[in-house]
Amino acid sequence: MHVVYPVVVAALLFSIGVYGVLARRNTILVLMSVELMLNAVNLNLVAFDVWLRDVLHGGQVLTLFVIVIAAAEVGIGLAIVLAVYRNRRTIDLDRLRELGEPVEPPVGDRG
Amino acid sequence: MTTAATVVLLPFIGAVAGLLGSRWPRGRSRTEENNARAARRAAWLAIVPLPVALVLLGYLVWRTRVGPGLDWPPGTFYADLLPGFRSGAWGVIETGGVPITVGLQIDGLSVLTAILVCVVALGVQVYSVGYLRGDPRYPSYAAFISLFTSAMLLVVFAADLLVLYVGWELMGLCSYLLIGHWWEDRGNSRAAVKAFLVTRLGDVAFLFGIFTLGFAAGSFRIADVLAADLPEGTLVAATLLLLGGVAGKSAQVPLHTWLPDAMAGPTPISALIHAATMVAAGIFIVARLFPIFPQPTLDVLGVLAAVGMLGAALAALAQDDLKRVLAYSTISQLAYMAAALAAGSPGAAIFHLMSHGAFKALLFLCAGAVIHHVGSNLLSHMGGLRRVLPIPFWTMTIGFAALVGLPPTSGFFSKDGVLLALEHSASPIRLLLYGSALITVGVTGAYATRAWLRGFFGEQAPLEPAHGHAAPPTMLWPLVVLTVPTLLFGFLGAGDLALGSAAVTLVVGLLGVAIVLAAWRAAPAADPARLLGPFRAPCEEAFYLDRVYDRLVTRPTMALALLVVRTDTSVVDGAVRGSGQLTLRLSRLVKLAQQGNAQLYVTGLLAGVLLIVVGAVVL
Amino acid sequence: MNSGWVLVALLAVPLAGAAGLLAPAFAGRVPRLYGLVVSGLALGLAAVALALFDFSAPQRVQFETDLAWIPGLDLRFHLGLDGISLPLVVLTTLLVFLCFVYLAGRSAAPDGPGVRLAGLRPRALVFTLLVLELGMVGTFVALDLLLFFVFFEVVLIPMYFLIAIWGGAERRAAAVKFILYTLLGSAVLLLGLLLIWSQAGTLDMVALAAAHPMTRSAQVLAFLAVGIGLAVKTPMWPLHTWLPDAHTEAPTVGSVLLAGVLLKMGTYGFARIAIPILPEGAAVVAPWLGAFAVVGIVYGALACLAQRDLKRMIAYSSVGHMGFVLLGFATLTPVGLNAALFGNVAHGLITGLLFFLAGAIKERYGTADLTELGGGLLTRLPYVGSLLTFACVASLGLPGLAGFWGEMLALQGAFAPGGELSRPLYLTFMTVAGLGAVLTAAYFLVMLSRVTHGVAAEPVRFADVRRAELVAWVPLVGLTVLFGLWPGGLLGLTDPVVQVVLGVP
Amino acid sequence: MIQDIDYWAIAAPLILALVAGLVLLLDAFLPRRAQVRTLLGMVTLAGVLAALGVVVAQAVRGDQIGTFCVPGGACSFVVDTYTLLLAGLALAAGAVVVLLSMGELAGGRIPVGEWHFLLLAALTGAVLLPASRDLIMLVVALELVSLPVFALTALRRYDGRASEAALKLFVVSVVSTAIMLFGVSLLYGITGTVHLEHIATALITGTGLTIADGAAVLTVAVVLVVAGFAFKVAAVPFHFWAGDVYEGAPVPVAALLSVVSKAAGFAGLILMLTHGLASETATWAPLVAVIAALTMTAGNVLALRQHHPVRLLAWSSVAQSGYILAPLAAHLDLASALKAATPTDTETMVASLPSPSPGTTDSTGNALVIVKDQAMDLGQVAGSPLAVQASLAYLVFYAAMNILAFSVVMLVSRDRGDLDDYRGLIRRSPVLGLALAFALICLAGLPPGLAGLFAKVAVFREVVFGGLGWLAVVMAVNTVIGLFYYLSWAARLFAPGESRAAERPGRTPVLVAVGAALLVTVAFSAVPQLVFFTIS
Repeated sequence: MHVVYPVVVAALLFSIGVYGVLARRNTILVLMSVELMLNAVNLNLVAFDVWLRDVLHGGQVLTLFVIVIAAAEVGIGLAIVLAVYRNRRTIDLDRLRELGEPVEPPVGDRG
Repeated sequence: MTTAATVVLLPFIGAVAGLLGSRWPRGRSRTEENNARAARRAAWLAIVPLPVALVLLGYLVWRTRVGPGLDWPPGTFYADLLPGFRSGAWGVIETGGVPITVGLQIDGLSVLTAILVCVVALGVQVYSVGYLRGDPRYPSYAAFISLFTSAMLLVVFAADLLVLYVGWELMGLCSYLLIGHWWEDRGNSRAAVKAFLVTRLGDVAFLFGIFTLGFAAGSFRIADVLAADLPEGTLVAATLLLLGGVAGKSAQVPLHTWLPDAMAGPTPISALIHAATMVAAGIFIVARLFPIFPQPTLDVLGVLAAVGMLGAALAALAQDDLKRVLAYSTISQLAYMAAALAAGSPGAAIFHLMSHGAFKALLFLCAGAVIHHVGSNLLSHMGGLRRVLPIPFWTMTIGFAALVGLPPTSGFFSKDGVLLALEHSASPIRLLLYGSALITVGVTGAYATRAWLRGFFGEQAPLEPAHGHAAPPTMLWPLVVLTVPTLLFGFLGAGDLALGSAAVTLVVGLLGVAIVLAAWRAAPAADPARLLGPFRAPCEEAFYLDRVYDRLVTRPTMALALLVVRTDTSVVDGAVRGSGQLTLRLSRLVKLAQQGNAQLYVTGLLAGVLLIVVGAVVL
Repeated sequence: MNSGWVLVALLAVPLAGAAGLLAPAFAGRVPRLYGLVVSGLALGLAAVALALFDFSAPQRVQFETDLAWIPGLDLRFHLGLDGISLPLVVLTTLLVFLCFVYLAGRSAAPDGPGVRLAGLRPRALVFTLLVLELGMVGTFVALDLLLFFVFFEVVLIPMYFLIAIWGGAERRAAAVKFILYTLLGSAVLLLGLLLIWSQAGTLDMVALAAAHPMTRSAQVLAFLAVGIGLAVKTPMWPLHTWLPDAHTEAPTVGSVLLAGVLLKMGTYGFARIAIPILPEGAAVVAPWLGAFAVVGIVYGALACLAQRDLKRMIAYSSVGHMGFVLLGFATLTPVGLNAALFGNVAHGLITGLLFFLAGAIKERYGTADLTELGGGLLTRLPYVGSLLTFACVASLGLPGLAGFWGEMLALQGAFAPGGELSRPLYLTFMTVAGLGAVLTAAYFLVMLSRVTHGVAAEPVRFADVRRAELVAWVPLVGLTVLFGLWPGGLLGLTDPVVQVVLGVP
Repeated sequence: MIQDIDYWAIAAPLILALVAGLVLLLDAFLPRRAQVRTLLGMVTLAGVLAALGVVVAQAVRGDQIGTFCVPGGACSFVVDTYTLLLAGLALAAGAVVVLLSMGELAGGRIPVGEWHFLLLAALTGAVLLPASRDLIMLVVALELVSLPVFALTALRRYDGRASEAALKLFVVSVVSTAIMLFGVSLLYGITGTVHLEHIATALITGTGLTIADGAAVLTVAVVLVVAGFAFKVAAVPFHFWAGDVYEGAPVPVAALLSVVSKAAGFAGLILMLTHGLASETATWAPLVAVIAALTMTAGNVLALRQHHPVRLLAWSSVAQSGYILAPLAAHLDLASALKAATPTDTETMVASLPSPSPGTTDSTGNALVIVKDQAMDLGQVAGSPLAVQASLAYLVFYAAMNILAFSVVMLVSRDRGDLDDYRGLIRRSPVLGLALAFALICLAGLPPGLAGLFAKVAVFREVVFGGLGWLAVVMAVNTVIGLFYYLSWAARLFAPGESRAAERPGRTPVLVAVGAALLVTVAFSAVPQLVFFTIS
C-alpha cells in the first residue's frame, strides 16, 4: 500500500477534527474533535514508521507517547469541564465569557 | 590707541556703574530721600566721563593733525583738517570663518564725529538732570544714555565691521530703552518697539552687507575692505545691503517711519538720538566706507534722498506736534546729507551732519524747554511764548535760522555746501537731486517759520500747570552753550563758500519764509499749513505710509502668527495626537477579538495557522 | 597623563549623592543643603576639569578613561573631554547647582505659593535632579556610542517624574507626551547608532571620527536615523510639539534644565556623532536640515508672536533658537559649527535665565498667562522686570551679549556654506533666517511691552527678587555678558575641534 | 538493546520528579494543618533549590554530557551550556513561584499537596525541555509543562473564573498541541528520524530525505511544528488565551505561565529552529520576523488602557515575546548564504567561526559538513550565534523583571484587581513601590532599568545587523507604545491615593520572593555583563 493513502486519510481525519473544534460549542465535543486530530497524527506516524522501515521505530514510540498524552489530556480536560459545570452550570465554550476585555468608554484625547 | 579705547570705555564704565551702583547699597527702599541720593550719584556717574572723554579727544585731534591718511576725495574737509590715521588691535577672534579683529582706528572723520557725539551727549546729560528731576528712574535713564554714547563712540572708532555692528545694534537697544522710558503709557512702549524693529530690519540687511564685504575681502577690517580690489558686482550688492542699515538707522525712506513715533521719548532723548548720534550713524558709515561705494548704489541712495527730503519737509509743514515737526525736519535734513553722499561729496555730508547735529540738538532742547513749560507737545496748545520763555525763544530762533540756512549760522554754510556739491556733482541724477533739494529749501523755510510763529507769537494759549516751576538752569545752560557752535561752526567751512549758489539757496529759503509770514499776517489765528490745501491731510499723515505698512506688513504678520499657532495645534501637534488616538483605536479594534469567547480564539488560531501555511508555501 | 578620575568622579558624585538619599536616615526629611552640597561638589569637579584642561590643545581628548564594561555588547566605559564637551559639562553642573540654590532659597522662604514645590517630597526632588545631572553630564563625556545612548536615556525617567509630579495642572499629559515623543526619538537614534556599528564594526567615537569606513548610502541612512533621533530632542521643526507642553507644565527647575541642558544633548549629538562620523551623509542631508532649521526659526518666531502664555512663548522661542543652531550645523563650515556650539551654550545660559524668571513671575502672580499678567511688571517687580528685559534682549541676539554670536556666526556660515552645498539655497536660508531674527526681536519686544510696560492693574506689590534667586541668576547674567563681550573664550575652545572635525587642513 | 543512563546528567529533573512524589505522599499522610502547608512548601522549595544546585554544579564543571544515545552518535538528552542556562532560569524562576505559591496557599482554599506536586511536575518539564534533542522528548517535555498548568489553574475549585481560565487554556493548548504533533509527524515522515541532529543532517545534506528538496510539505511541517511552541510563548496568532487565562488564574500560576512556561517554550523553539531546522532558515526566518512584529504590536496594543494589573502583564508578556522572537528572525541563513556566497564572503563568514581554516571552505560540501558540526554545538556557534544569544539574554532579563513585577502584584492585588489599587503605593510601602516601579521601567527598557535597556539594545543590534530595518522600526514604535502603559502604571504608584492594601496572610514568603527578584534585577542592571558573559 502506498504511503499516500494513509497520509491522505490522516489529513482528512485531521481536517474533520479541525472542523469539529470550530463548529462545536459543547466543550466535550470539542475535546472529542481534538482526539480525532491526535489520532490523525498517530495514523501518520505509524504509516511513516512502516513505510520508512525505521529500525529505531521512532514513529511507533512517538505514537505510544501521543496516546498517553491524549489520555492525560482527556482526563484533565474532563476534570476541568466538570469544575466549570459545577461553577457555571454550562459547558458551552462560547458562553463562558466572564473573562474578557471589558467594554471601554470612547477614546478620549489622551496620549 | 589706548586713548581711543578709553574714550569709548569711559561712558561704558559710567553706564555700568550707574546701573549697578546708583542705588547700592540701599537698593530696596524707594523713599524720596533714597531716590534723590541715587539720582545725584547717577548724574555724577553719567556726566563726569564726558568732559574727560572730550579732553582725550582733544589729544587725539593733536595726534591726527598731521600724517598720511586714507585716500579721500579732494575737498573732504575732515580729511583736510585732520589727515592723520592710526589703527590698532587687541586681538583676533577666530570664528572658523573670516576672523574678527578687535580693534579701533582713528582718523579725522572719527575724531570729529566723536567730538560731536560727546558734546551733544554732555549737553543732553546736563539738561536731563533738570528735565527729569524727581523721576525715580533717572539713574537707569542716565546710564542708558551713557551706554548709548559709548555704543556710538564704538561705531565711530571701530576698525572692524563686526565690531562696528556691535555698537550699531547696541544703539538700537538703547534707543528702545530710552524711547520707552515712560513705559506706563502704552503709546511710548509701542513707539519704542517700532523703533527697534524697523531699524533691526535694516540692520539684518546691513549685516548681510558686512558678510558680503568681509568674505569678498577676506577680512572684516575696514582698512582691508577699503584696500581690497573687489569686483563691481560684489560691491554693488554689498553696498546696497548696507544701505538697508543706513536707511534704518538714519531714518531714510522707506524705513523712516519710526523716527516721528520715537518722539514719544523724553525730549533730551530726541535731541540725542534724533539729532546728533544714532541717525548720524548711517551717514557716518557711508562716509566711512565711501571709497567703495559704486555709482549705482549712490544713485539709489540719491533717489531715496530726493524723495525723502521733500516728502519729509512737506510732512513737517503739516504737523501739529512740535516734536514731530522737528522729527520730519530731521528726516529731511538727513536726506540732504545722503544726497551729498550720493553726489560724491562725503565732506559736505559730514559738514552738514555736524552743523545739523548742533542746531538740531539745540532745537530739540529748546522744544523740550517749551514743552516742559506748556505741558503739551502740540503747537495748537502753544502761542505767544516769546515773553514767557525769553531764553528758549532766542535760542530757538537761532536754531530755526540755522535750519532754514540763514547766514551767519552754521546751517547756511553747511547747506550751501551740500547744494554746491549737488550742483556740481557728476551724478547722473544730478538734476533730480538739485531740484529736489532746492524746493526742499523753500519748504524748510516755510515749516520752520510756521513752527516759530505758532509757538512764540500770537495769542497765548491757556497754560496747563503740569510743570509749574520754570525751567531750571541745568536746562537753560545747554541751550546757550549749543548756540555757540550753531552760530560759529559754519565758519570752518566758510572758505568753500560759492556766492552765486549761496544766493540762490538763500532766496529760495526766504521765499518759503515769506509765504508763510504773509499767510500768518492775513489770519494770525489760523494755521499756515492751510496753504497746502487738499494736500494737507496726506502731508499730516506722512502720505499714509504707516497705514500702508500696517496693512502690508504688521497685519499679515500677525495673521500669519495666528495661523501658525492654529496650525501648530491642529496639524503638527494634531498629527502627534492623532497617532496616539490611532493607536488607541487600534487597541479597541484588536480588543474586539478578546471578548472572552474561547471558540473565537480557536478559530483565530486555526485561521492564523492556515494563513501562515499558505503564505509560507506561496511565498 | 592620568587624570581620568575627574570625569569618573564627576559621574560618581551625583550618583553617590542620589544613592545616599535612599538611606533610611533621610526618610521624611532631607537636609536643605544636601542637594546644594552634592551639586556644588560636582560643580567643583567641573571647575577642576576646567583648570586642568589643556587649553592649548582643545581638539585632543583629555581626561580619558577607557574600560571594558559589557564585552557581550562591545560596550566600553569610555569617557573623555574636549573643547566641544567641556563648556557643556561646566554649563550643566552650573545650571544644576543654580537650580539647587534656587530651591534652597525657596524652601527657606516663608509661606507662599512657591513653598509647595520644595515642600513636596524634597527627598524625591533632590534624588530626581541628581539622577538627571548624572545623565546629562554622562551624555557629554561619553565617547562610546552605546554609552552615549545609555546616558541619553538616563535623563528621560527623571525628567518625566519632574514634570509629572511637580508640574502644573496639565502635567500628566505633558509628561507622557514628553517621554513618549523623546523615547521614539531615541529609539530611532539607537537604530542609527546600531547601523553605524554594523557598518563600521566599532562603537568608539574617536576611532569612528578619525576613519570613515562606511559607504555613502549607509552614511546617508545612518545620518537620517541619527539625525531624526537627535532632532526630536533638539527639537527641530516639525518634531517640536512635545516641547511647549513640557515647558508649560514643568516646574521652574525642570524648565531650566530642559531648556538649558536637555535640548543641548540633541545638538551635541550632531556635533559629536552625526557630522564627524558621517560626513558624507551629512553632506547629502544638510540642505534638508538647513531647510527645516530655517522653517523652525520663522515658525517658532511666528508662534511666539501669537502666544498667550509666557512659558509657552519661551518654549517656542527655543524652537527658533535651536533653528539657528541647526542652521549652523547644516552649513558644514567651521564657522557654522562654531556658531552652533556657541549658540548652544548661549541658549543654555539665556533661556535658563528666562525660565527662572518666568517661573518667578508665575509663582508670584499665580499665572503665566500674558493677558492675566496684565502690564506694569516693572512697577510691581522692578528687579524681576529689569532682569526679564535683560534676558529677552539677550535672547533676541543683541550684540554684546552671548546670544548674538551664535546667530550671527550661523548666518555667516550660511553665507558661504561648505563643500558641495548649493550657495543660492543657503543664501535663501540666510535671508529667511535673518527675517526670523527680526521676528524674534518682534515677539520678545511685544511681550516685554505687554508685560513689563503699562500700568499695573492692581497696586499690590509682591516680594521682589529674593536673595537665593539673585544668587541663582547673577552667574547666568554675568556669563551672558562675559561671552557676549569675549566670544573668543568659547570659540577658542571649539574652533580647533571643529577644524579637526571638518578635516580643514 | 540496553542503554546506560547517566544519572548525573539527568539529576535535576530526577530530583524534581522524586520530590514531587514525596510531596504527594507527605500530603496524603500528614494532617491538614497550617504548619504542614508551610512544610510542604519548604520541601518543594528545597527540591527546586537542590535541582538548581545540581544545575549550577554542572555549569561550574563545564559539563558537556549526553545520555540516552543511539548508535550514530545522536543523544536524546544533552547537558550543555544552553541546557543549563535555560534549566537554571526555569528553576530560579520556579523557586520564586514556589515562594509566591506559599503566599497563595496560605488562603487555605487550595489543596496544598496537589498544588506543589503539579508545580514540581511542570518544573520537571521545563528542565527537561531544553535538554531534549529528539522530537519525542520535546513533545513529552512540552506536554509535561502544559498539563500540570491546566490543573494548577483550575485548582481553585470553587472559583468560576479560575475554571473558565483553565478551560480556555486547555482548549487552545490541546488544539495547538495537535497541530504541532501533526507537523512533527510530517517532519518524521520527511526525514525518517526523530533526532534533531539527524534531521538537520538530512535536511542539509539531503541524504535520506523522502521528498525532493524544497517541497511544500516541508514548509508546512516547519510551520506546524513551530505552532506548538508559538502557543507556549503566546505569539500571534496563538496569543488569544493569554489575557483571560492570566486574569483568571491564581497569580503564581500567571507568573509560572509568563516566565517558566514561556522560557520552556522558547527553549524548544530555539532548539527546533536552530538545531533541527538550521538549513531551513530561509523558510522560517521571514515567518519569525512577521510573527515577531505582529506579536509585539498586538501585545502592546492590547495592553494599552488595561485596568487589571495581571491582564496588563499578560499582554505585556506577549509583547515581550515579540522582542525575544525578533533576533531569531535575524538568524544567519547559513545554508543559502554558503550556497550563494562568493569565495571571499564565505571566507569572511567562515573565518568568524572558531575552528575551520579558510582553506577547507573551498568545496561547498566540506563547508557544509563543518557548518553542520558547528551547528550541533549551540553553545558555541550556530549560524549567527549572537542572534540566539540576544534572544536568550533578553529572556533572562525579562524573566527577572517580570517575576519581580508579579511578586509585587501578588502582594498588592486583590482578586478583581485594578490599577488604581496601586495609587500611593510608594508612600504606603516604599520598598514595594520602588520595586514595582523599577520592574516596570526595566520592562519598558529605560534607565535606571539598565537590564531592560541592554536587553533591548542587544535585540535591536541583532535585528539591525541582520538587515531587518523594517522590523527594527516596528520595534522602535512598539517600545514607545509599551512605555505608555508601563508608565501609566508606574505613575499611579507616585500619585496620591488612599490606602486600599488588602492585608492577606502569607506575606513573608512573598516578601522574600520580592526581595530575591529585586536583588537579581538590580544586579542585572548594575552588572549586566554577568548575563552577557554567561551566555557567550
